Amino acid sequence: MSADFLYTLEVILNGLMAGVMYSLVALGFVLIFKASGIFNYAQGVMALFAAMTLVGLQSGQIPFAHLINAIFGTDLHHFGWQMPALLAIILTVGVMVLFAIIVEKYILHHLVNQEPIILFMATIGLAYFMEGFGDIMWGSEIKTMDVGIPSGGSFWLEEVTMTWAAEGERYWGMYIDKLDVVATLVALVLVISLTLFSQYTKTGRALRAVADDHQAALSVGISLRTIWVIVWSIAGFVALVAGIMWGSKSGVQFSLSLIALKALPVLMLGGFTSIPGAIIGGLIIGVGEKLFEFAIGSVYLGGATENWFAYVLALVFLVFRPQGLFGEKIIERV
Amino acid sequence: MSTQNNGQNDKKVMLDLKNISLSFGGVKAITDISFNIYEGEVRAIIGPNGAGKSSMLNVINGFYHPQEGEIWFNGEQRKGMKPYEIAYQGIARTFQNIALFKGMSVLDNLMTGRFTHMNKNLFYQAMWKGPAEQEEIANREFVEHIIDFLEIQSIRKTPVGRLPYGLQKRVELGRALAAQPKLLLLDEPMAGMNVEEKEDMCRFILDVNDTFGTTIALIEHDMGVVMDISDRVVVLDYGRKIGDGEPNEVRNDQTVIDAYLGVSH
Amino acid sequence: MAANEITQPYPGPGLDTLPKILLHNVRMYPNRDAMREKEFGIWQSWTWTEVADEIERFALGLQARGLKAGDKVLIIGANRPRMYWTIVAAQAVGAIPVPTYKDSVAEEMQYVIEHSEARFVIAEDQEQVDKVLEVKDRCPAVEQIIFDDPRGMKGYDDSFVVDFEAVQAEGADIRAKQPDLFKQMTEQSKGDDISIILYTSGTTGKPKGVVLTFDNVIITSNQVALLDKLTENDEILCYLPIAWVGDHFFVVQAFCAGFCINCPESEETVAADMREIGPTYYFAPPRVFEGLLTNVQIRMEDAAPFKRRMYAYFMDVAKKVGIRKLENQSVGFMDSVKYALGNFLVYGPLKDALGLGRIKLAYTAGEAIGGEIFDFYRSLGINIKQLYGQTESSVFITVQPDGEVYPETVGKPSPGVEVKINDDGEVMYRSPGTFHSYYKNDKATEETKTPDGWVYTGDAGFFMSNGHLRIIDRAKDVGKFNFGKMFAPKHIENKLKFFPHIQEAVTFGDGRDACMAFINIDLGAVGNWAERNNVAYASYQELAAHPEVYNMVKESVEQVNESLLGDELLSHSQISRFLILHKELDADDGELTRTKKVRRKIINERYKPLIEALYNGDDQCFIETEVAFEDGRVAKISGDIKLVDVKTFATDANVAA
Amino acid sequence: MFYRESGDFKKTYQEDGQTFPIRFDRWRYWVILAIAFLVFPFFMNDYFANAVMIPFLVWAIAALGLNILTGYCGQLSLGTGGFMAVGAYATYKIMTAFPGMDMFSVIILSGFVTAGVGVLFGLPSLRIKGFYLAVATLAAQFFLIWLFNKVPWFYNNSASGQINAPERDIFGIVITGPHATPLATYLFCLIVAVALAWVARNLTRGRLGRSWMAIRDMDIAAEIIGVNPLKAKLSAFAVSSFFVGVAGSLLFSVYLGAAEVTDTFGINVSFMVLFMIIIGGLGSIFGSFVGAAFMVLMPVLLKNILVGGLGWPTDLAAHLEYIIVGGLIIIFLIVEPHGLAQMARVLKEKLRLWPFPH
Repeated sequence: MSADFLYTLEVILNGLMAGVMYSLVALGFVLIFKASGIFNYAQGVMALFAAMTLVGLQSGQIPFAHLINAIFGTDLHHFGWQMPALLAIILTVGVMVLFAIIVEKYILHHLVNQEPIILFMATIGLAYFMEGFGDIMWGSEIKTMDVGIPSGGSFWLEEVTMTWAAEGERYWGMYIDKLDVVATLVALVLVISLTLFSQYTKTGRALRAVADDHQAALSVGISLRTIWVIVWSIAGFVALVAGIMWGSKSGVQFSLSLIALKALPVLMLGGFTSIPGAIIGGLIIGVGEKLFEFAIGSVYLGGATENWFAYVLALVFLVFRPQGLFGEKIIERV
Repeated sequence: MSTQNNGQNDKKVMLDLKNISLSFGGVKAITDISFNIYEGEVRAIIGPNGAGKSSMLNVINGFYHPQEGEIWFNGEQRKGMKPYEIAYQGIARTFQNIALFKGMSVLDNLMTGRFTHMNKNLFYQAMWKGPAEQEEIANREFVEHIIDFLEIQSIRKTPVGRLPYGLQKRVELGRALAAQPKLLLLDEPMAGMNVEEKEDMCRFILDVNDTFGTTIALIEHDMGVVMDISDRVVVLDYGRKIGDGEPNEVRNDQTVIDAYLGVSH
Repeated sequence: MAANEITQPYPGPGLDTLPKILLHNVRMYPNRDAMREKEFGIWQSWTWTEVADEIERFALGLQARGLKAGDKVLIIGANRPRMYWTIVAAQAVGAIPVPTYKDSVAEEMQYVIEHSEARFVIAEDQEQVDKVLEVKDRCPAVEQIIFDDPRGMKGYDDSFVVDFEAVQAEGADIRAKQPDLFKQMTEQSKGDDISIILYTSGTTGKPKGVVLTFDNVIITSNQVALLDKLTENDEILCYLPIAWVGDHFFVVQAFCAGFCINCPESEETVAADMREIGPTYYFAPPRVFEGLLTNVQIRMEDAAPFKRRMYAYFMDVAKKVGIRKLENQSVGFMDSVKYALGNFLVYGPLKDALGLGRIKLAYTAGEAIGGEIFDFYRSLGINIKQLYGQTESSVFITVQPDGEVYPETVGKPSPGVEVKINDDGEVMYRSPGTFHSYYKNDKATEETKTPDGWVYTGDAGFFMSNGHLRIIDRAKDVGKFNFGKMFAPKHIENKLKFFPHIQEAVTFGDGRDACMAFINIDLGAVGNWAERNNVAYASYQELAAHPEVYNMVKESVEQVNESLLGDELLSHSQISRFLILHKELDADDGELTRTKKVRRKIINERYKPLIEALYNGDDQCFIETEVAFEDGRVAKISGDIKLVDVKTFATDANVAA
Repeated sequence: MFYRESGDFKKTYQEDGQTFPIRFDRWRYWVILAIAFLVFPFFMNDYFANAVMIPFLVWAIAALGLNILTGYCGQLSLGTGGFMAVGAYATYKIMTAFPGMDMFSVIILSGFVTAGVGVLFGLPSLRIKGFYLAVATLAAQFFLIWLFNKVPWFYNNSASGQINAPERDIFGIVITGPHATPLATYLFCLIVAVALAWVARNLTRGRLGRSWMAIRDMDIAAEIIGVNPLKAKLSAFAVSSFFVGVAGSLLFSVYLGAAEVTDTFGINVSFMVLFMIIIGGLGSIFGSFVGAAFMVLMPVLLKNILVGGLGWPTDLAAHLEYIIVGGLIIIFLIVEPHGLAQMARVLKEKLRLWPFPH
């Protein structure tokens, strides 16, 4: 095997891993969009907030310490305990459920029957709010996340692959982050369990009913409000998972919320309403942007093309297929 | 009721549909239908639900492009035109489910109906004073006559979203009329109206036909109304034509009676 | 009473007919607006020059089509410029215009057409043309119908039914050949020629055609215009039927003073149009002012508590000082400040919203107006005055001079008018406006007008010590209780009608031992009340029978009784029992006249069982009546009606019922 | 309460169709203009101009532009920042390439350049609708920012990657560069803003504006009436981008004097302008100004209170600002989805009806 081929393979593999991460965020979008028709721009910030909460709980940070100090002139920062990762995760899930309830009660409930664009903008407002709120609650400094997921390159893989290269070529082995592998596995588990959940549980079927027809769902006797809380809770959970993965990889900081922006082209590609679409779209984008950067971007365009490639790819794709990969065909009724 | 009754042979064919077939992904909506519309007449298209009436209107105004058949309008065969190009040819319509511009006032809705009659370019419009304003005023005058005609003076500046259903229907008719169409397509103009509103609407339709000489093709469910106001009726069933003629002929046609009139509604 | 001097009978020397005044105005105010009509969304305007041009072409066209001096021209339509032009155009030819009520049904119209022997009919639109065509066979004199609005008129017989504009076009052709013809035509008539015939609706019998000369209307109008200092800068809104003398009087005044006549877009838009125009001079019968006030009260009841309190506070201020301010009497400094504040916060916006923001002068007449209503408007700073008049007098008999405005009187004789009370207590007058005759009805003319020119008004009244005339009631309505005291029904009814929830009232007492009343509730006001109090109702009948509504009305009746106590002439007329009718009294059912006056005779006949039940002391009574719908269908309404006793207040003279 | 409308009747369609048909509104409009042109100049100082008035005017122009596209034509765009960058970089290139050109020409040319770019990115709007389009406009945002970052030609190969506005004037009055006076820059921005608002009003009241609104409200019906959807949408993109480009041009040349593309024209700018029109009111010219005023003044006010008044650290105040902005957006959408302009309309109707409630 030539080294170029191996490099390409490595890029593709890395792209797939990155794509899984995108899919993870996109999944949150799709869940909410399917059930409530809301395009939840705050999904990224939810991931950030979940990650911050997790880190904060784990390290025993005092919430709002900064604000309290500013007002009362005190000097608080930590409770002084360390919480086990699992407990912190469970507590964070609780926080995300609480968050879902609050969102439903104070925002969505008042915006029933509004146009989708209004709801979308409300989620942008929510994103801003959460961003400021998270920073005030937990502080805006960069935090490191450690919940025990292995990270760093796999030496084993590097050594194995080094031998694949053809004679005489310099090849140092394939670099694949262990974290990415874990993330891929987690994402797979998440997708499978979500699919099972929506296929085989009553609540799951209710969710699908809502997605198809709000009226019909109501007539079956399902409270729309409950469903929204559930959906937002699940989205919150997905956000937490994404937050853990991204946070472990590159630290918990503001830029984490920008993964939402990465997930958008994934959605365009995969369609707003399709779970498989979100996953496949994520993989396509992940691989596509890595390959493009590897083969063209860094060579001819001065690099950093990942910033926009996904969008342009999605845009070009959409012009030919406006409903996305798996989206339902839009039939114009007259 | 148009009283003039010169022999049918003298009448000029305005719209001629020849062997139209339309299908959606293999499902046939219209099968081999031919009929024509004379200039100046009121032509009704009737038939049970799902007979392909609305599809027929959508073919006429260019929303659907039939896979087979020819459409001739004013002596010219139509080829692959977009709906907005057809609007420029002089065909206007209303919709079964009101399709007004909800964010605009009645006046603005009607003014939008004048779109094809206005042409001042972007620069003039940006300047407003001068040609653009003059054009606006000339068209406003026209629209005001429609408003007067439809007796909707008191709601002129009301946003259409706030109007009751019957009035919205009237405004939609007004918007179509504002385009000064040669051919006016009405998709169930009286659906959901009470007796009084229906009477009003009938009067307006006949007055339009009478005063402006507009040719009208309409879909309507109320058989009494159809028989009263139309000059000729075409009957569709399951996407096929099963009857065509003056109301009396159609009323007494056994096929039609079996397919449609016999069915209680 | 001695007649005040007539200083200037005509607006200018020799201007003794409307066509002459028209041409005069063209010289005086060529580019001022003479008429406006809201049509096609804006106020279409005609200057005096343009109006004269329109009238000239139409007059010449009419003449060309065979209209001759002395012919009658029937005019039927709403307040539209062309209807008014027709009046003057016909007069220019020497013909006599006969305006009629546009909402009259075909049979009513047939009578007028037949009686007036009109050769030409000018109709507003298809609806009116159809009505005329319906009765055409019975009116052989009619030769042509000219229509204003061409809509739907395509299929009609062109030789008989003609477009207004077509006639004008013919007139234009003639003018091209004979440019001075119109002017010459206008020279033909003089002040004592007949100018117009106005059919009075009449509370009884067939309508009578009141023949008025140019002098009648012009001298009267001009006197009042001078008295009220009307100028070419004034604005009026003509929304009352053109067949009514008041409206015609307006038109003549507009000609005399040169001001602008504004016509509303349609009946539904009168209020909005009024707000836009903001007339400076306004005339409305009391029911219009009443309706406005009721509307104000209903709308204020829906306001937030803060606004309601503010409104109440400033209305109190207005009550205290408003009228004094209007009459230029001295007011305390603090009161002045409060009034100014109130003017900014309440009166100004209120007047503006009602379209009364620019009013210099408003008149009301036709019926007595409730003192409270009257004071309400005056306290807001609107100079509303009462006048007393009738068609036969070309409107003005008495008028309230500035500074001497009392709600209960109708003022002093207007310039040139002599007024006296005859031995039966009936008001009589003699004036330049005294009508020429009743058309083709010499008997009635003789009965009404004495050889020396005095006219019986048919109203009972007396002069008060300050020289003001006070009208009590229609002379024939004024009756006597069995115990010999006077019974003046309308006076009591007006008091009742002041309450916003009472739309109409009919009282009985003539030849009886006590006063009883029928009440019609105001569906708007009571409906609003019901909505706010969660009272469900499906119909007028159901709402009218609601016990709470009865209580509300009962309170009002008791208040009226209390107020009657203070008036020695009427203190014994207190209402002892009443009922609320199950249907609204309606002109279509013949219970009211077209001008909404009560037809007592018909009501007496139709509701006899109810009246008897009132006097028998029954608690309940069954009644069935017919109602006619607009489209001519007839239905029956029936139901049990509850009869209620009311507290009366004892006086020395009062006989306990 | 303040309205006296009796006698304010219209005899021509010109009068009836004027922007402020009510006398009191007309009067108020002229008073505001008079204050802006005749009174404010006397109080103009560096702080008032640079912290308040100039940013307000510049952002108002941007909001006007986005409002034309989103509010009037219904096409949601998240690429405003990118288009502003186009305006800014076009201005920079024009200023440096043609040093003799006056500032009016420069900003108008920049506007046209942006309009061209806007049309290009608007092309997909014919096929893509709603959220898909919104996301598609993000492509413009990211691509353009990347472009201006990576291609040195755009910043004339300057070492820092920044662009700096050289000194330029109009009729001899210095508008850009360090020697421009607050008064001159203020008046310049004011004139541009007023002129553009006037143009926006003209475009939205007539045939073109109605075709935009028709597309927004019911695109199928619009097409039936003769509106070519592509033309309507692209014209909206063009006009909108022109406005946004001019705003970017002013922001860079007159207000900031220097710019670095990722900081100045990032995605946050797109959102901020979007917020302006939501808070101000979609489909309202007045709303664009109010929304801009709100978004410009609120941080100034917050900063004055929290940092200046209470002595809090600036980063805390910044976070609080996020919370408040986000919260307000949500509150606005719940209470009045049509923004401050609608509130003003309701208030006006109430005042017109005063003292009646309806």
